[in-house]
Amino acid sequence: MLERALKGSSRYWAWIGFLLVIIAAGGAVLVNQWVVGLEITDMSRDVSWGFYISQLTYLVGLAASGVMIVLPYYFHHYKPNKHMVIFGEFMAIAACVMCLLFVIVDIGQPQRMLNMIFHPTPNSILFWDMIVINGYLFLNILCGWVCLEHDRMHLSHPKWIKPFIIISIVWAFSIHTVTAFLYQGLPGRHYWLTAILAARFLASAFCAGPAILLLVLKVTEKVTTFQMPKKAVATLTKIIAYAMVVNMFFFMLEIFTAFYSNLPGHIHSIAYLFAGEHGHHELVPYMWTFIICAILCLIMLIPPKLRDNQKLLPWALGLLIIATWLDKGLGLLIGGFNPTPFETITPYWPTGKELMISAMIYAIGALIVTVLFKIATDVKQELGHSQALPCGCSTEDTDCECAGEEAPAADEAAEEAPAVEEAEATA
Amino acid sequence: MNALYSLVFVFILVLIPLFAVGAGHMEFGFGVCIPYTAFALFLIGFVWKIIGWAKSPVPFRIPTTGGQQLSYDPELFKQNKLDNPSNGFQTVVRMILEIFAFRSLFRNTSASLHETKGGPVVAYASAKWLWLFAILFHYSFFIIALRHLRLFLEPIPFFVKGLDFMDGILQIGAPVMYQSDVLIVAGLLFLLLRRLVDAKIRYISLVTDYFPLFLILGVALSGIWMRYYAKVDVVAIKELTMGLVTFNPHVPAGIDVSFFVHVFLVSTLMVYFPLSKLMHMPGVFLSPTRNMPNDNRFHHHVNPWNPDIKPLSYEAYEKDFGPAMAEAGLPLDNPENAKAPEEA
Amino acid sequence: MSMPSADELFKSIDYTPPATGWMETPVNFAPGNWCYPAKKEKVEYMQGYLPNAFGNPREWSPEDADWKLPPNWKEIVMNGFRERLDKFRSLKLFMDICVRCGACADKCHFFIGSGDPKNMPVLRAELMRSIYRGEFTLAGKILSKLTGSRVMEEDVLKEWFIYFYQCTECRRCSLFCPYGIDTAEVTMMARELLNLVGVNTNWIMEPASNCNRTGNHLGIQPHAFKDIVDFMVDDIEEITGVRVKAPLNEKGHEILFITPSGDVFADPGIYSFMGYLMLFHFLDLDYTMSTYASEGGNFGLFTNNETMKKLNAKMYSEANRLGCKWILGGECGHMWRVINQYMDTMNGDLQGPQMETPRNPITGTVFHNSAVTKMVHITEFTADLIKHGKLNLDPSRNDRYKVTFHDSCNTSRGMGLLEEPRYVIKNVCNSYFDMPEGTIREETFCCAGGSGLNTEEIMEIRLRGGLPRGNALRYVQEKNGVNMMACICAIDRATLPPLADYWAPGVEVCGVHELVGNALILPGEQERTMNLRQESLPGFEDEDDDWTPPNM
Amino acid sequence: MKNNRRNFIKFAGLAAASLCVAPKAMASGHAAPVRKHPEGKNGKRWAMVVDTRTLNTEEAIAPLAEACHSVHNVPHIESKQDIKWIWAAPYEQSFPEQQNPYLDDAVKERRYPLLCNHCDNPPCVRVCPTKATFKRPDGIVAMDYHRCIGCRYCMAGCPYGSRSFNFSEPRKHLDLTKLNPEFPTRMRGVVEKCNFCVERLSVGKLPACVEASGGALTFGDLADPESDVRKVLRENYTIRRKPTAGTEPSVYYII
Amino acid sequence: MHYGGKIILGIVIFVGLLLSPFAYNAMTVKANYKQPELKLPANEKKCIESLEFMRTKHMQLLNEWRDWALRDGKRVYVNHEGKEFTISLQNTCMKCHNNKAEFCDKCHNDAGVSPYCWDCHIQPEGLK
Repeated sequence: MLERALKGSSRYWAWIGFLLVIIAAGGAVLVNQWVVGLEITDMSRDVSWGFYISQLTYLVGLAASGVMIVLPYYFHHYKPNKHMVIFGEFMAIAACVMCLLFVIVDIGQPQRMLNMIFHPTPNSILFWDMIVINGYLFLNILCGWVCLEHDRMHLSHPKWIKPFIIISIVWAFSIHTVTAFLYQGLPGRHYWLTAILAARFLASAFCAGPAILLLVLKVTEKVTTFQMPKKAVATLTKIIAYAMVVNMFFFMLEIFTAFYSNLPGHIHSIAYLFAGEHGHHELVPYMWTFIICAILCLIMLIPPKLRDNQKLLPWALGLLIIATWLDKGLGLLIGGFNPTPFETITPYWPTGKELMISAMIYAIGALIVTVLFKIATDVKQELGHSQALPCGCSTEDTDCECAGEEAPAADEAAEEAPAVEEAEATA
Repeated sequence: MNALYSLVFVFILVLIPLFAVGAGHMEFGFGVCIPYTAFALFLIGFVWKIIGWAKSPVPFRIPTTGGQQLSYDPELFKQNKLDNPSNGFQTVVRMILEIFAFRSLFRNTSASLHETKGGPVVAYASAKWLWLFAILFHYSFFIIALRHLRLFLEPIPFFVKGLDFMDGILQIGAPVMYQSDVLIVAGLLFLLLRRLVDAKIRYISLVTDYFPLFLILGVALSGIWMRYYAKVDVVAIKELTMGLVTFNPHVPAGIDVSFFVHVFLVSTLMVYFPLSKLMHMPGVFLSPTRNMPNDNRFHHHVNPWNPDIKPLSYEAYEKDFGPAMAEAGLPLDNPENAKAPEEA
Repeated sequence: MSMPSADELFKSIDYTPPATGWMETPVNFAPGNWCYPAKKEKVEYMQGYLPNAFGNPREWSPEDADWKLPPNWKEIVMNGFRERLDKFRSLKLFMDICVRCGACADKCHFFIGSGDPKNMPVLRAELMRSIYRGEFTLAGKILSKLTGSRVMEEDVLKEWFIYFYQCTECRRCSLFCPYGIDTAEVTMMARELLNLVGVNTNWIMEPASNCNRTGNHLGIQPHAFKDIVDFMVDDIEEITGVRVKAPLNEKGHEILFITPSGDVFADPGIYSFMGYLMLFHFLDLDYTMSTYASEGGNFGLFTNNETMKKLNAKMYSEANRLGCKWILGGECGHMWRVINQYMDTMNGDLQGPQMETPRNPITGTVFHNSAVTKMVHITEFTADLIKHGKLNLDPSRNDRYKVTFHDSCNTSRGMGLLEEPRYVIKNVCNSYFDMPEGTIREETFCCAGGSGLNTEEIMEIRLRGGLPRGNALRYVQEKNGVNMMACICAIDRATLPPLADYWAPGVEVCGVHELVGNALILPGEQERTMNLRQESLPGFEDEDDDWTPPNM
Repeated sequence: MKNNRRNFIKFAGLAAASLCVAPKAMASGHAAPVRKHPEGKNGKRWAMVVDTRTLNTEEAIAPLAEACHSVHNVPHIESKQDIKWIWAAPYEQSFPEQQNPYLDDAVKERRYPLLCNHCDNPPCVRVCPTKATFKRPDGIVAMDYHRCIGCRYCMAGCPYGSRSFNFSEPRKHLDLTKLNPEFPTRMRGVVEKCNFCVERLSVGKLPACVEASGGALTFGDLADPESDVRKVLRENYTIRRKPTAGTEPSVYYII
Repeated sequence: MHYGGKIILGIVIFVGLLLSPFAYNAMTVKANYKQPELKLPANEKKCIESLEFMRTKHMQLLNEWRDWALRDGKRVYVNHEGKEFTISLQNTCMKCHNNKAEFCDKCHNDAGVSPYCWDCHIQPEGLK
């Protein structure tokens, strides 16, 4: 199936070329980092992790996009998600790869990374994070590939894959939990030292991940014949809305605990982030942007009228992504390191080179998504699954009334358009 | 059975130097004479075989066309320049991809039959493992061969040093483990297991298919043994190898017998190479279905032995069918033919 | 011999190889496993023209123990083998470099449909390679069995006969081979050797000899040919009200049109032929056909190089006689493989000075891609006309068909003509659906009747080999309601109907130009109520049809 | 055929197994031929007591840091990516949890030497994914720079800010003519910190800072009730940094 | 020979590449290559273990030393003769072999080996 990624329009190749240019440019900076060391970053004695690890944290959430589609389909037999599953799984593959790459570029001696395996250390959460992310990557490659391949071959999914799918659903929760544990178990880091951190990670992952996926799929719809079923979109949006509500609720719990208890350690980080401390106000505008974006997106997502407005939806999702990124991808990490163990503030802001290397990894992720989505949409098109109808509906929209009954016959026949999806028993 | 024979052969090949050098002290023979001979035989055999191929002409242009031809209207029908090349440059690109990326093997699928609720299904699953492990094996072999230049060149050129460094970048153990060593063994084991496990492939596999696999595996494992377990004296070995390439052959003391096993297996490989299917290495360059452009409709190709065969002439044809043709109103070149043939 | 049902046949396929090694496994010579041997007089006839290419004309049967080979048959075969090693680099190379990786194994339609390991291309070639090693290489002579070598024996020759006439030379294995080893090439060599000792099949020899004498494989004599063409002109008149011209053997025209004789012989080929005639009439094309060169196909390709050259040479010599500037070729598979790969090399020197690079007289397009062969494929020609808007088409006349397209192996893997016919079909039909990827274009599956195998006596073998194509066809039939498989090959038009009846009942087969003929609006035509098959067009169904037109 | 294959696999398996077993069989002759240095100091729980009554200014602490950094080839970098094994810090940075507005000015204005606490319950060891940081039986939290992959998790884990990372090539920031030739430098990309002079203890010497402190630092074995440190701890009021972190530091401060 | 030119060219390139080491050495190596001669310590005749052992297994020993000293805290090595040595690359090995360039580098250069010892450890001749 991989060869399908080698055939595409000139627009497809232009996009691939664009990504490769970014990858090459970022790669050059990475070589520079490997030659001179991590001094090219703004990390320091006090802020020992920076943009790289914060992106790992955020992208683990993107991996959750898969489970929010897979779970309703497999656990609740929610049919409209049927042809969306593969995209969730493929997105998770890209997310896991990006996570792993962010670890590799972050470590000082990458050539020794196999020490993690040669000297396995179960008491280190980083060891478990490696296991869960690699495991989730493997499970998604396996389940995604096997299912898509069997679809393409016009066969039902093999029975042996089912346990792996179930495991992958459960496994998805572990990657957020373990990544949260990475932070959550450190003494003296008050901002992270909260039992609700793992729950916050799950909540933000379950809104941000599907939000990104939904946006990417909206783009996919524009450039391919793929069309999401309306019901699946509505359900996913609902999930995003609820998860964001929970996410913000958890955040307010943190605020309450810190300020009502009045424990200085718990207050300091929040105060630094939202008001500034010791003359350092670097993050204040960003954190308030987070709050404003969060409120705006909730306003756009909670009332059903607004939520189901497909014109508005991309904006709401965009705001949600910005909000969660600022919260989890920026504030969480810097706020955790500051105030430092010496109760001082050591500002951190990613350098241009850090951003270039990060851009490289994002480009690699985008490349993986592009290639995998290309393959998946190609196969869907060949099979006639979830294809766009002239009326704008998807072939999976069983209640499509826009064009009347003759819709799926004449108009789209000239194209390689699919016939009506036969009532296939679920595999 | 074929696999067992091959394995036994390779074991015997290991035992020969083990006894000859270990007990018989034939260091010079196994360190100098045999490698020289083998290298010479390799070169001669290799060239001789290619010349043998080259002697046969290429009467016709018969490229396999794996895509759209060059059309009279290249705008409307876009040519697939890689799979259906129409000029030398495109053909060279096709060959490069074939040789360096194993492009045809990348297409590989595996067919299977299924009885489903909807009826019988012939399914073609994507099957790229052979491609992947073949790539791993061949590239590892290539890197390992280049890396060995450190023993044959003095001073060692930068690219050999760089390759050595990159190959050991993961800093595992001392001396550092080469990644290519692991990959070549993985590649070989896959190729071997595939032959043993897949009934179809086992059915077509000959002794000559297993033997090179075991032999190369023996070469790789003896090399690994030398480096990581026996920890042979590399500098002494370099004196020997440099002696070979400067035509000043001698065998310094203190070289472990495992080195002679390794060299003997490599020598066997070199001698065996031109006699065997391993000649697919140069052969792929000469494959007439890949190394020619599909340009016969607009470029004349010469068959040096084109036989002088003419069609049955129209004259004979008209003579044969003349009366009937005339009756049917078909024009005749020779009106004489319209008459019914006289009884001769 | 009763044919198993499609389901039974499918269930009977087993890919597990037998317990005995392939050299020890005996070959089944029961009827049904081989095509009838060539009739004595046909071989004698051809021998009269090409004495060195054919041997030992006689009556014999593969069923018998004694094949009545000439006493020095081994010498003849071995000398022939050696001669061909010296004449064809491809053969020498393909004998030497196969690594038996098995990538080709399950690419062959005959293997997929039969599970017989000797139908794996690698093993098919090994049948010959083992002899090569045993007779021509030092290692093989010394180490014999260890290197998979053997010496030439009668059993081997018999095995060759069975399995090299169970290969349709479709080249699908070659596409997947990492070294481009082309089993078709090996099969051709084996068949040449078999011909040297008079081991050949009638289904190939008879057409080849017919073609030499009458100008076409079917042995249609010139006056009969004219009659048939006239019948078709009548039919066209009945359907359209227009009497089209059908010039034969006329001198002084710009274009010589040559199509396989299958197209004038039986349906569904004749409908394509009618399509050609209508198209040329519409264009008022300055062309002629020929009874002397009334065959595009070339069964010499399935016999030996000599016969191929001899039969092919008629095209240029007839163009010269008639004074044509270039040749337009009809829809045929192996005809185009010969034209693309061999014609100019073999017979280019026969071209007369009047021949020039083909130029479409209607659009002015110059077909530079056929500058030396001077031959244009009819779909190239028609596609050019469509692109320039020169045709007046009503695709809705093909609305009763949901069409798919079968790429014939020869035009796809021996030429690369993939998009031109699709372009034509999509312009003359409203419903077009491709069969699944991996079974079309360069990966297309053979009709299992090519290279002279489209004969009744091996029907089960053909149907087995037709499984991959049939299964892909069945898929689009069920999914998209496809009921018509178009193709651009006369052998396809002959072999695909039984295949479709068996694996995907209900699907018919047509040539691309039948669809063109249906859609083409001729000047001054009467209202068309039926298509070329004289089936009612939508809106003109008979009263007893219970379908009611929507607008009435 | 099948039988042959089984035999073959058995045979190949045996051959492979013998290859794997052989080196181990050869190697297992004797235990590692090593022992401890006869003059080395042996302790069960090394600890240090800092008398901030006598050692409490930048000027007083600087020579200690100098002694430590020169003996261990610790570079000095003028940036927030500095490497520090021992350094001086004000009260509010040293004991942020133990402040009150009315603290004795003298105590408040003192400078305190900070270093790795060699905790009883070290978070850095807990989080290290490769066991590059480990706790020795004598309580010293040691580092294996050969194994460190530079993930800096230990730096996030340490509540005392005792660890430094070699963001750049350390030799760039060292006076190469004044290196201690007896001790290595570190390479780029690994974390480092105070090692309680484990290399000195092993040959019977006291840590460099202790030697340089003129008695303001007391070093000894907490497990030995008769040791100097136990004596000092018995006789003085001492505090440790961030007791709430539960790490049980081994560095005590006499206020 | 059909396409003989291209084939001959290919053969020449291939054979040329295979023979290039012969030419390369003919250009670079003055006379016959000999193993590098190492500058041995003047005042010490015996290494901690036998010559053969040190020649081939020193890297393994150094790795073991590292773990024994650093991780096990055992810093005295007892050799096969019962003689004791302090485990230290810089303070034991390099005290006798007091010139890395004349000792370590000689063989390492010829064998194309670049061990990473010296990323941290300081060579006796000092750093520049």
